[in-house]
Amino acid sequence: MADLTTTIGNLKMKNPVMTASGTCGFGKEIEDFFDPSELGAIIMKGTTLENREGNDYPRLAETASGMLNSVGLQNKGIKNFIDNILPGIRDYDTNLIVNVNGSTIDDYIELSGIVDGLEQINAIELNISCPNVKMGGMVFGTHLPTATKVIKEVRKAYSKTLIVKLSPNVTDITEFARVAQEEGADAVSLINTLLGIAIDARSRKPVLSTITGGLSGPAIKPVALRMVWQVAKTVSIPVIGVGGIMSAEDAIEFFLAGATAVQVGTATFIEPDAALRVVRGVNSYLDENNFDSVSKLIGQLN
Amino acid sequence: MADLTTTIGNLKMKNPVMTASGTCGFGKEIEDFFDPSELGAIIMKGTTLENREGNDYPRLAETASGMLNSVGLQNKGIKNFIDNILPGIRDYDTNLIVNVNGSTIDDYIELSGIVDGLEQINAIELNISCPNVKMGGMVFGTHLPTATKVIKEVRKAYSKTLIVKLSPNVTDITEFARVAQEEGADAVSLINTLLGIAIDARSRKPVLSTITGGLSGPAIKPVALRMVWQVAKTVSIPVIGVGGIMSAEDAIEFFLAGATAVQVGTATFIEPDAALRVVRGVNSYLDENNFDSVSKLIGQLN
Amino acid sequence: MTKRTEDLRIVSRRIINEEYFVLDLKSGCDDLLIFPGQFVQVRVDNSMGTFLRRPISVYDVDSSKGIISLLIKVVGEGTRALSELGSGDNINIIYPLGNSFTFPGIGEKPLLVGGGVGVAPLYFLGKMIRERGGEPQYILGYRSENQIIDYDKFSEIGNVMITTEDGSKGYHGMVTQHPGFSKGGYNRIFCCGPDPMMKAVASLALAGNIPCEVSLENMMACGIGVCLCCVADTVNGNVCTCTDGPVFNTKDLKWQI
Amino acid sequence: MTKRTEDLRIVSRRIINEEYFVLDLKSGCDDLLIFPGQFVQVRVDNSMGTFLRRPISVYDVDSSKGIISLLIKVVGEGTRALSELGSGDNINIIYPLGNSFTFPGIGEKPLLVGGGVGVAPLYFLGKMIRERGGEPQYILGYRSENQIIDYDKFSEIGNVMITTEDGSKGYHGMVTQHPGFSKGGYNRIFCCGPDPMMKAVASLALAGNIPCEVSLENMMACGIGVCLCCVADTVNGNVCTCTDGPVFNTKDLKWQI
Ligand SMILES: Cc1cc2nc3c(=O)[nH]c(=O)nc-3n(C[C@H](O)[C@H](O)[C@H](O)COP(=O)(O)OP(=O)(O)OC[C@H]3O[C@@H](n4cnc5c(N)ncnc54)[C@H](O)[C@@H]3O)c2cc1C
Ligand SMILES: Cc1cc2nc3c(=O)[nH]c(=O)nc-3n(C[C@H](O)[C@H](O)[C@H](O)COP(=O)(O)OP(=O)(O)OC[C@H]3O[C@@H](n4cnc5c(N)ncnc54)[C@H](O)[C@@H]3O)c2cc1C
Ligand SMILES: Cc1cc2nc3c(=O)[nH]c(=O)nc-3n(C[C@H](O)[C@H](O)[C@H](O)COP(=O)(O)O)c2cc1C
Ligand SMILES: Cc1cc2nc3c(=O)[nH]c(=O)nc-3n(C[C@H](O)[C@H](O)[C@H](O)COP(=O)(O)O)c2cc1C
Ligand code: FES
Ligand code: FES
Repeated sequence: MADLTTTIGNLKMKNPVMTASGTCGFGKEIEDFFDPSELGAIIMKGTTLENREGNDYPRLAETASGMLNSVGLQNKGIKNFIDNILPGIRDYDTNLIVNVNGSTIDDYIELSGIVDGLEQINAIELNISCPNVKMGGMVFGTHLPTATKVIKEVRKAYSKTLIVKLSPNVTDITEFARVAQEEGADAVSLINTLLGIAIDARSRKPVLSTITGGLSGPAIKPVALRMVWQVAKTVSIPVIGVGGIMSAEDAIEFFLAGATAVQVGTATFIEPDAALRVVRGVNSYLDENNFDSVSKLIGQLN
Repeated sequence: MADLTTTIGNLKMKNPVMTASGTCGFGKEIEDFFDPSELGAIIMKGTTLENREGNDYPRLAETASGMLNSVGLQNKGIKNFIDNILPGIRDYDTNLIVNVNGSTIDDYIELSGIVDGLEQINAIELNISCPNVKMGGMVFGTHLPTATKVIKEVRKAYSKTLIVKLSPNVTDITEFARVAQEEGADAVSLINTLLGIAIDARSRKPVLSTITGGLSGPAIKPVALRMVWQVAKTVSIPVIGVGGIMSAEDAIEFFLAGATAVQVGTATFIEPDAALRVVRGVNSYLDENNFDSVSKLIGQLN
Repeated sequence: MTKRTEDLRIVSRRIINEEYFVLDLKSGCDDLLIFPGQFVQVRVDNSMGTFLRRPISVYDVDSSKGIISLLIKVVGEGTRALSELGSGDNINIIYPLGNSFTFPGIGEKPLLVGGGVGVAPLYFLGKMIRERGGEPQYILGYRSENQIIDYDKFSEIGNVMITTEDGSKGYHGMVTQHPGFSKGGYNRIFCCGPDPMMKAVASLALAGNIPCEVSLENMMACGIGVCLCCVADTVNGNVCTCTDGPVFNTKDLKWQI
Repeated sequence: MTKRTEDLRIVSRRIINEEYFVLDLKSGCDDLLIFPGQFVQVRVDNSMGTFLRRPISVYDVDSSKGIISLLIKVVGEGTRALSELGSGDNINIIYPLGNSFTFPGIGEKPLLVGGGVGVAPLYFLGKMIRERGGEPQYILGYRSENQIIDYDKFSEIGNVMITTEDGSKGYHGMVTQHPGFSKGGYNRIFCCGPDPMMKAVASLALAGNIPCEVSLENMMACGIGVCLCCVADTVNGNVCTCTDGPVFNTKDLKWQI
């Protein structure tokens, strides 16, 4: 059995596999299928200061080897999380990571500050790349000066491990990764969803209530791999790869491209234990190919 | 039978369906499967001033619902086209469009000037979005001032219908479309391929000799539809939609998103007569849904 | 029972007409505890264009034999691919999912109103009601006579009133126009069918002050409450149809009716 | 014959071992004019992960019956899906594609060297040579005895020399080490197999000044010369393996041998 332990900032993980935000609830929802403690970390669904109802139904469109969603950060707010959700998951033997969202820089700062005070939470993922909200979200992640500002401020407000989640809807994602590093982020995660549209030719209507949504799943894997590869060559902080990972083989590809850890997203919708399968498959791959640790794979593209 | 005729600049087309550059050779190659004259236009494979050998093999990676290519503009140059290819296709009863490429602005100008003198060619597609060449290509299409410059100069050198092909690898594609319109382009076509990578987990090697390549096929359709929709709302010149069109239904979606015409690319690799099937299917759709002309569909998203 | 992912063997495929078919699946679980209204998420392995699983209601359960039956209507690529499977093929499902209909109390007189493929969960519900001594009444609406699904099976359970849109069988019209509907004699309604039908039924139930539960068919990605794509707008805000539903009491739904 | 796209019915599926199988396809065309070395592009409809068609050589043709045979090795998802099809299923192919081996002249003594699934086009070639009075010699290399493909079929055509990597049958070693190779007695070589094997054969042919043709298995998207993805590096620059090949004279290839 190879060494799967991985470190991101101050986060010690038993393995480099996490759930992607918004695709695994708070871990609780998948307990019937496997023990969330078997993963390196659970990145929980996007959280905001206040309760949000998200966008109107329909929020989903199936596309070729992927899907569009326009959930729009539906969540009951940080207070509800602390009071009603955290107590039920605090005892997981894994890292719990809050995915932090806001409409304004002040929102981000305030929320990060609150989460900083939560003993059970060792890291946040700063989401400046949600394509499905009118205010904030992707706007922060596609405009360099704004991204710089929000990362700088959140870094001041948050003392533990800070992961910045980048948007792929930009000309040069390495600029954003570089800024994250310069502003003190401990890691970057990429990619969030690609902005897309689905149209129903029969009804001549957009499928989503919001018209545009975020594309995820295997369809985007080539783009995600490319961006991880570009970013890993640019920054020295760890890169967390996400986008279309369905299997251990996909995860290996991300490690080879330069990712230190990976997140499993949409795959969970099809196989609820997809993330666990990735952990096990990566382990087998390492054994079969005589690697004694997963770190030996990182960036090792021949 | 509905009216399928379509006009782009001075180009009169019997229907709004073209082949996408680099996916149908010069039309000749698919004659065994159908008569190229049945299409609105043939956009021929990327042409440069001089002979180019393109990139090394392997140039292809299959991906989920798509593929990456890194052909790199292999072609025998404009002189060979004029001397050896054009005579064999000049009699097609359709529009022949040259896809113009270069490494420098001067290349683009010179090539456009030469093509301007060719009686049988009524339009060019200015490709400033090829992701597979080191010099030129996508660099022109992802940097606004450079794009402006090359479009301006080519507009001076080329008197007939000028279509500018845009890259999707940008933060805001509408900026590029706006510039194309301002500089006198008659139409924009989008999207070219998304930059991506494929890695073989077994050999731990990139699949392509060039590492990165261009992603095409159904995987990218949601992104292409989104960009067509954004651009069609921004500019008043016609928008030509391309990206993942496999069927008439896909084409209809592009018309609804605002495209005046469409191009069929990768689909031809799977069904050599894919473009013809799109023509026929669009016609049936119009009849079944009581539209007397395809133009009535454009931008008609309910 | 806990939710699980399992490969089930198709032990029989029964074609009802060119649109509908029934698959009987043999579970490895010898103690199936599934309730009427619950559904499964079917993985479609034999179709290029189907990425997500497809939610399908449980049509019937034979716990003693470990058999789960699905009634499926071919509407698109996924259901078409499923229709091409046969006995002996495996099918991977996640089950059992969602909540279930509220079981009527003793002495309650349930009316089960279904339309098209929406009759699926109502068969299982009616069967359970009957097994516990209740007397379900059905009003089932179809486009036309040849669309009628398993009339005999339903008739074994309770009185079946049929409506067809073209009048080829039963009452000519919509379910809500059937005399059995206005005549009354029921004090609970369970309904599943196309949205307009459920809304019409719900609005009459509301007018008559009769409790009414409907089973929604919202589009789903995960079916297990993690994607938040399937939401229904309720008095409690947006809730997941796959976990808080698919069965809702219409008084909780913010429907424009 | 012109290239065409057609649905062909599988009239028989023959399993050779757990890796190899043969499909016999019935064409609607009653005058099959296909040459040895040509290939078909198979659409794989029953696999989620297969987007492009798969190039497969023509293993045999029975023109009078309109049958095209393919010998397929399961290596990945596409070929696995094809292996799950059976008699009566349809398969869509584009055919016939590519150039063909140069037919040896009267009196020429051809040596056909194949490795693994690369023996496929050599069966058809040998059969045609035999039908025209020639005497093909085969050296066929396999990993091991149980990998050997249709030994009897090949033996009907000409003398078959076998090599295995593990020595379980025939000569223990590589095809180029077989005594039949060094002994000579041939003045043309036709070769298809893994790249290292073809390079080894080509380099010996070159040394012996013997004309040698190889059939390349470059990755292909279209198979009809429109994508330019399948190029081979030749003395004439990059040319398409699908239209200018798959058969090349080794003297035209810029191989590092
Ligand atoms: C809880 C639940 C229970 C269901 N029970 C059954 C059942 O017992 N039997 C049965 O046959 N079907 C049932 N359905 C509907 C079934 O899930 C869809 O018909 C199926 O997903 C369509 O898949 P497809 O690939 O064939 O069609 P697609 O190609 O995906 O779609 C074809 C057309 O149907 C529409 N469509 C697809 N899914 C839905 C949906 N969920 N609601 C409305 N329109 C949709 C699409 O927009 C499209 O126009 C149920 C759905 C839910 C949510
Ligand atoms: C002209 C030509 C003729 C061929 N004739 C035959 C034949 O008669 N019988 C036969 O079984 N196969 C033949 N092949 C090879 C066959 O096309 C591949 O094995 C097949 O495409 C693999 O598909 P897959 O989906 O099963 O595997 P994939 O999942 O696509 O790939 C599995 C593994 O095989 C590798 N691979 C895939 N395609 C090729 C290729 N073309 N060359 C080298 N490696 C590849 C991949 O990189 C991967 O490692 C031929 C190929 C060509 C180009
Ligand atoms: C339904 C859905 C909801 C998502 N919600 C969030 C979110 O709240 N915060 C976030 O940072 N990313 C969110 N994402 C993006 C994913 O975390 C991930 O970046 C993306 O889906 C790509 O990975 P995948 O292809 O493995 O799904 C969401 C994705 C999906 C499909
Ligand atoms: C093999 C290949 C070669 C291509 N060559 C060119 C080219 O020379 N010039 C160009 O403008 N676009 C080229 N393209 C891009 C296509 O014209 C088209 O924009 C893209 O593939 C998206 O459409 P599709 O998904 O329908 O293929 C090429 C695409 C492929 C797959
Ligand atoms: S379908 Fe994913 S939450 Fe309901
Ligand atoms: S495979 Fe497309 S040109 Fe050869």
